[in-house]
Parts: sequence; C-alpha cells; structure tokens
Amino acid sequence: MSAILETPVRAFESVSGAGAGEMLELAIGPHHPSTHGVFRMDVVLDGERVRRLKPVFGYLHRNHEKIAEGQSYLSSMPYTDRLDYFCSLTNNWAYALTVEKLAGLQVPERAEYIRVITAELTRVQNHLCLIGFLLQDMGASGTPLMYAFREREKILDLFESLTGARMMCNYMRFGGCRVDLPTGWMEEAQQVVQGLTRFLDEFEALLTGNEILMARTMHIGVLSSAAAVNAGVTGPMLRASGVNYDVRKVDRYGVYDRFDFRIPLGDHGDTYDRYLIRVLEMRESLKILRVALRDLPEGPVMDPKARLRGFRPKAGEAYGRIEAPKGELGFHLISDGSPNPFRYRVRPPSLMNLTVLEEMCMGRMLADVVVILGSVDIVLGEVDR
Amino acid sequence: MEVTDQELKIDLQKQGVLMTSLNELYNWGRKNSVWPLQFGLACCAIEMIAASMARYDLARFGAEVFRPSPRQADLMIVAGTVTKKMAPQVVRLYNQMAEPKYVIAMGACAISGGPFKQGYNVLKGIDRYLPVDVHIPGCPPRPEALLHAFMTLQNKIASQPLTGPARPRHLRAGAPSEFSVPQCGPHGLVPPSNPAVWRPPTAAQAG
Amino acid sequence: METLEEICFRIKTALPAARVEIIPNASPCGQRSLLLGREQGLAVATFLRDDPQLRLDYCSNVTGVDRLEPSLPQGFVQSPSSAGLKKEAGEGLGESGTGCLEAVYHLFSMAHKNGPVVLRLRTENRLAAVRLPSLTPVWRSCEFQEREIFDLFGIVFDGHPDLRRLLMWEGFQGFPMRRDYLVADDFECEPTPHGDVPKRMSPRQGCAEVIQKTATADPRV
Amino acid sequence: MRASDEAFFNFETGVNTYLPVLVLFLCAAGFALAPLGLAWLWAKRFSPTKPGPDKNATYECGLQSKWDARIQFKSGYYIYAILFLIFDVETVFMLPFAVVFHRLSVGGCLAMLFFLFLFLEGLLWAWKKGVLTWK
Repeated sequence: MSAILETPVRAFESVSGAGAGEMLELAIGPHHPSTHGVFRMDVVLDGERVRRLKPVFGYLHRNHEKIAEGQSYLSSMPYTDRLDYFCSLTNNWAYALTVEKLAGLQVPERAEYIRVITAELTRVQNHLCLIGFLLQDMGASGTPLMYAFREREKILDLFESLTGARMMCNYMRFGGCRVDLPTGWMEEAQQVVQGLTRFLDEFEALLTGNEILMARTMHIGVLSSAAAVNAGVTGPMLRASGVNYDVRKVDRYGVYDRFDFRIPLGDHGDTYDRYLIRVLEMRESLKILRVALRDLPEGPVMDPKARLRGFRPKAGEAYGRIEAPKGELGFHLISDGSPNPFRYRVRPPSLMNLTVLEEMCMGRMLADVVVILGSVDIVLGEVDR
Repeated sequence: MEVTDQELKIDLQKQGVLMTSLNELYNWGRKNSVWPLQFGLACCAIEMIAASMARYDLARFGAEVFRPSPRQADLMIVAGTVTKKMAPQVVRLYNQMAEPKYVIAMGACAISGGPFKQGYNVLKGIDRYLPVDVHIPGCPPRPEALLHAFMTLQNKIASQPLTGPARPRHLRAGAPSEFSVPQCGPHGLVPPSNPAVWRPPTAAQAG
Repeated sequence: METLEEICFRIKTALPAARVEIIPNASPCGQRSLLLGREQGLAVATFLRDDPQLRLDYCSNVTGVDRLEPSLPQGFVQSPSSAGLKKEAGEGLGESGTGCLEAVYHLFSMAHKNGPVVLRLRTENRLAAVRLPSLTPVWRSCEFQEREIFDLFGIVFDGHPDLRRLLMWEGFQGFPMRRDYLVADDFECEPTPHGDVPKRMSPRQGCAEVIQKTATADPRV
Repeated sequence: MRASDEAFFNFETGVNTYLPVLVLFLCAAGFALAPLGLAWLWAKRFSPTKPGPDKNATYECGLQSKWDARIQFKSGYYIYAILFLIFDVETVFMLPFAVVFHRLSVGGCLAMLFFLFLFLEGLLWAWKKGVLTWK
C-alpha cells in the first residue's frame, strides 16, 4: 500500500511503513462494492475519519478516443453508447449535435422532438438508478434498487422497441434519427410516463421524509457554489450547490425552448440536496415528456440531404455540449477533411465532478465517503473513456 | 430387456422412491447455490445487475447473493472490458477465491477485447490469464443470455464426476489453484499471456 | 458576448506583452480560437477569469492535440493526395519544422451564461520542448484534464499541483495518444481459424524499434 | 452404597441424577462435531487443500498488499471494548441476585449493592478520565 502514496505525504511525515501509530492507509480499491465500477480511492484514515483521499483512475481506460481517430465519424456512434452506459441516448445526441455543428447539418422537426423524448426518458431512468444505488450504499440493500430497476425495465422496453437494443441504442445519426417510432409506441410511452408519475410519488413518500436518509445525508459532503464553479462541476451536483446553470436553458439546443420546465436549485449543496434535486429533475422531465409526446409533429426523421456514406466534413473544429443526466457532456471534434476525425475528445461530466471529491470527504467518516461517492453519480465508462 | 440405471431410477421415481448417488447429491447441492463474486467492470455489469433484479430474477438459480469478498464466492463473472491496468487485479482476485471456483466471461470485451480490441490499454480477452468455463457473446449480452450461461454452468457442474481421471480441477491435487499474476511492464503486460492457460488458436489452413 | 476581436483588443490593452492571435475556423459553427503565447498564458487566463465584463469563470474542456505536421489546422488547403494528408505549411506559432503539441481550453461564463471562448496554447516542438504553463491555479477543472494530457500526449504543465499519469499505470513509457505511437502488441497478427492471417502491420515511421523490442519479448510472434 | 453413589445411580426416583445432562451434552457435542468431521473426512478423501502465496495474501480490493491485516489501531477502541466487557459480565452476576431478590436478607442485599457500587465507582473513574468521549 505504501506504493500508492508515492507523492510526498506532506502532512503525514510520521506515516512510514506498516501504518505506524494512528494512521491507517487503505485502498478502497478497484474491486469494491461501493465504487460503482473499477474506481479506486487511496484513503488515509485516522480511526474512522478520512485525512486524505486520492482518486486513482484508468482501470477502465478503453482508449475510446484513440479508436475513434482510426475510424469514420459514423462508426464512432456505437462507441458513444459505451461511454456512459446508463444513458446511451444522451451520449448519441451529444455526438450527433457536435457533428451537426461541425458540418452545419439541419435536423427535421420530428427528429428534434424524438431526441427530446428519448433524452428525458434517459434522464429519468438514470436518476432512478442513481437513487437506487445511493440507498444501497446507505445500507438499504436491495429494496429501493429493486423498485428503481423495475421502473427502469419499463423504460428500457420503450428503448428496445424503438431502437432495437435495451442499453446500447445507437439511435441517432448526423441530421436526425435512424428510424421512426413504431406504431403504438406513443401510447405506450404515455402510459409509462403516467405510471412513472404515480411511482415517483410513492417512491418519494417512502424516501424523502425518511429519518435515516436525512440523518445520513444532511450536511454531509457540502460543496460551496464558488468551489463547484471553479472545479468545473456541472449537472445536478452544481445545481444542488445553488448555481442556476443548465445547458438546456443556456444553450437552448434542440427544441428545449418550446417547453417550460423549471430548474430545481439546492441551497446547502449537501448530499440530501443532490438526492432531492434528482427527484425534482425527474418530475420536470416527466412534465417535458407529457408535453413533447402530446404535440409530436409529423414529418421525416432524417434530413433528406444528409449523406451517411462517405461523410466528409470540411476542415475545422467544433465543441458541442448537452445537459446529460450526470452533467455537461461535451464533444470536441477537429476535422481535417478526411472521413476520420483528426481529433475526437469527450468532455466527461463524471470525471469533472470527481475533482472536488477530496474536499467533500475530508474529515468525514468512512461510511459517509461511500454515500458522498454515491451522490456524485460516476460511471467508469465515461470517467476513464 | 436390459434396464439401464437411468430407466430404473425413473421407474422407481414414479413409485415415489428416490434413488441418488453421492456424486449427484454433491453436484446438486453445489450447482444450485453458486454465489457469484460482485465483480462488475463495465456495461455488462449493468446487465448482470438487471439480471439479478425482479424481472429476470437470478434468484431462481440460487445465484442472487452477490458476495463482495472473493473468499465467499465460487463464481467470478468477468462482466466488462478487462484493461491491462486491471488484469493483475482480476487474476489476483481469482487466486484469492476458494476452490471450487468457476469463471464466466460475460460479453465480447471479456472474451476477446470486443469493440475495444484495438485499444492500447485493453486486454484481448480474459482467457489469456484465466481458465474460462462459460463464454457469453453479446455486447452487452441480454439478461436472458446470462441466465442461459448459468444453466450451462449448472449442467457443467452436474456432469463433473467425483472420482476418476475426468474429475474437475479442484478435486485433483496436482492441478494448480492459482495462476501467475501478470505485471504491468513499460509497454504492456509482462508476460503478454499465461502459456499454461492460453493457447492461441492455430489457423486451420485448408489444404 | 463580445466578439473575439474585442476580447483580443481588451487582452492586449490589459497585458501589452501578451502575444494573442485569432485562429480562423472554417467550420460553419464559427468557433474561432485565440492562440496565446506560452509565457503570458497564465496571466491572460487570470485576466479572462477576473475581468468583470467577461467573467469566464468556468473552464469546461481541455483537449490535447498532437500536430505531427507543422501547419495550422484551420484554413489550410488539403491537397487530395492518396498517400494521406499532405498540407502546405501555414504560418503560425509552430515555428519549428517538427510540428507541435497543443492544449485547447474551452471557457464559458456561468455568471453571464455565454458561449465558448477557445484558447490554444502550443509547445515549441514535439520532442524536447514540451512545456506549457498549467492553468489549474486559475480553473481547478483543468487539474484532471491536464494530467490526462500529460499522460496521453506528454505535455509537461508547469505549476500543476500534482502532475502524474491519470489513466495509464505509473511505469508506462510512451505517450499513447500521439499520432506516431505504435501499439506494442498489434492484434492483427494473431492467427485466426478463418483462413490466412493478414500480414503484420507494416511498422509506421517513428517507433519502429518499439515493435522490434517488444516483438522479441512476445513468444508468439 | 454411600449417599452420594446412591444419588447418582438412583434410576427409579431419577430426581437428582445427572445422566440426562450427560446424554444431552453428548448429543449436542455430536450434533456439532459430526458435520465438521464429515467435512474433514470429505476434504481428506476427495478435495485436497491447495494453499498458495496469493490465496493466503491479505485481500486488498485486488491490489498487492504489503502488510498483514493485523495492524495497530487506536487505543480508544480497546478501552471501549474492555469497559463494555466488564459491564456485560456484571449483568450476568446480577441474574441470581434478581432470582432470589424477594427472599434475600438485608445483609445479602447490602453485599450485592456493594458489589454494584464497585462497578459504579469504576465507571465514574473512567468517565472522569475522559475515556468515554470519542475524539
């Protein structure tokens, strides 16, 4: 374990060899139930209190960007599903949006609406899973997760009937979507949205007022708004610290300006606010879904002029970003006129949100570190790319 | 008319008399309580979790208890991409598991590197370092595919004799229970594969 | 949101010694960028963050780019030659002939909620002088992204609090995302049961010796 | 037959013989040891044990562990454990006190209260020493 602290341990010069004296060096390692994947935190503990926490990445570094440089723009689309493998449709949208910005493509009206519908469904199922895993980290082993996954399966059924795959949808193309809605999908989606609203009330009735949840999350992992902005934290974590910044409202991409939805803001920036923000965001997403499903226009889903075969954008660069469930997911593409991108860069929201993990966990008990990490909502496919 | 054991057993069963052998009893107990190691690497781990949830219900196979510690697990489901940085940990966890232990390589990444095969940090399949019992193709394989893998594994456990040359590895004193853990060298893993386990497929050159 | 020219002008008035240049961007999205001189990089960044009109307090993305050829990316004419990409040498700060490594910063303002201001910082060349000023003291979000660029491209960021490899393991040599990095064990040569094995990848220029050194260590090859 | 022998072998009355206790003890011991013995026999006969350097290494989330799992830890834990043990055992002594409480003479009561006072005095000392406050 001492190998993991090769950087100078300033405050703990007395730490030498086998945990001499009080300090205990511990690796909450790549294989650990609380790290939601192969994430590692090297922790120095004084009894139960965390004195130092250094995250270690790279255990799922699958070289997504290097592979993308060796193949055409379109063939990287299925790889974006595997970035944040909970929300493949928002990854697709971010990539498609950036390439459309790079090449100046137009997207028909119906495709924009379908993109909003699928993105909001993805946001709901991602937040559901997060709350399930957060409660599991807190010790409610299994029950909330069981309910969350039961609802997630209904949304995955919708994705499967629309795109053909449960998790890896590979649905969006540059200039629209791959295929139109199957018959009956609209009614099914409306029923699922109806069911989700009822389920959310029941879920929240069980959890939000729960004393154990409040005791374990209130005033824990507090993040100030200035520190959040400077550290590049985005998404629900940033809004839990009270910063009103949502890329849907700032960039107004897609047809989001046609829906009126509110942006929930927290005022303490602690883990309870992060939990509550996600529940409120789910309610807003359901509101958007009801409106979007009601006035979905007719028309083509793919821009007739878009060429899929031999797609060669002009030389140039573009940075496109969307409000993914975990934060601002950005793609930075530099093209030099050839069918392969010159440089393909993904801006991962989970990695940026981990910048402040040490500040939030400093001095807290070890059990709180697990809950704080759960509330940050990381997915290793996106953190390590 | 020569009556084989099997038919005799079935007839007796009809009369309500159950016949079994020590071997069947041993394997019956083992195959219906395979405890998997909680070992999710990437996207396949989410499908593994979904398989253990209410809808696909891994509990019907007695395998819904996911043990975090390798000491209490008998099955390692390698669910996701094994990178070169993670490979030593995977092999070390396998070594720390108690016998009898099995490995399921879930998903194309665990079998052969899958879509990330050209990656410089991706191990081209876990069977370079570990003996794999069941391979599940798919990226990610559907939860039903994982259930089918459990059925395959249970058939494999059921067909393992207690004695004789064909008995499984954990019953043979000579067979190794541990495999060498690779080191992360300057450019990749050293050794690139474990010769004791991995024999690259020879190209069947026609004619 | 002011145009890039106004920002350029404001930077020059505030920091006369700063070398600032606008890089055109031929893509229709029109996100032109500001190429900063290495010495003044940190000063300009602090100015951009603290200036009341700009308030670029959020550095969203830091991208590492490896430019093997000396020319600029945008506005160059790509002669359609079959052997790949031949580009005329454009003017610009990549003076030395061996190309350069580049770090691109996308800045946003959460206070004013306005769009990206793109900064570019370039190293002198790709071999020895690969040092750039780290902007982590200005925006903390650059910490992990600069560590990743150091890990995958090899740009050394001066003033970075904790410059270690982010993704690869400590003992790894080489910078994998560079264009001339050769993957050590190339998988194509693995014999597949479906007929003839594609000949080994012809070792590209640059790291040929890498392939020979590891080839000997690889029993199968 | 001396009275003690007679008491032991008196099967007719069977009032104060210790034979049932012996039989029950043997059954309990057998019930506990039989599976262990079977498992030991099974392992010896069928599945050999295969200890190895990696298998016996401390589990460290998959990483190479440098030290043994037994390391020094805060002394506060130790003192807390000892205090708990003392008072836990004390409650066991109070059980007979509670059973015969209504038939006890004043002297007996005083003796028991003196016993309790000793523990109380120990608790107050620990409290004053500040051991109970967890830093």
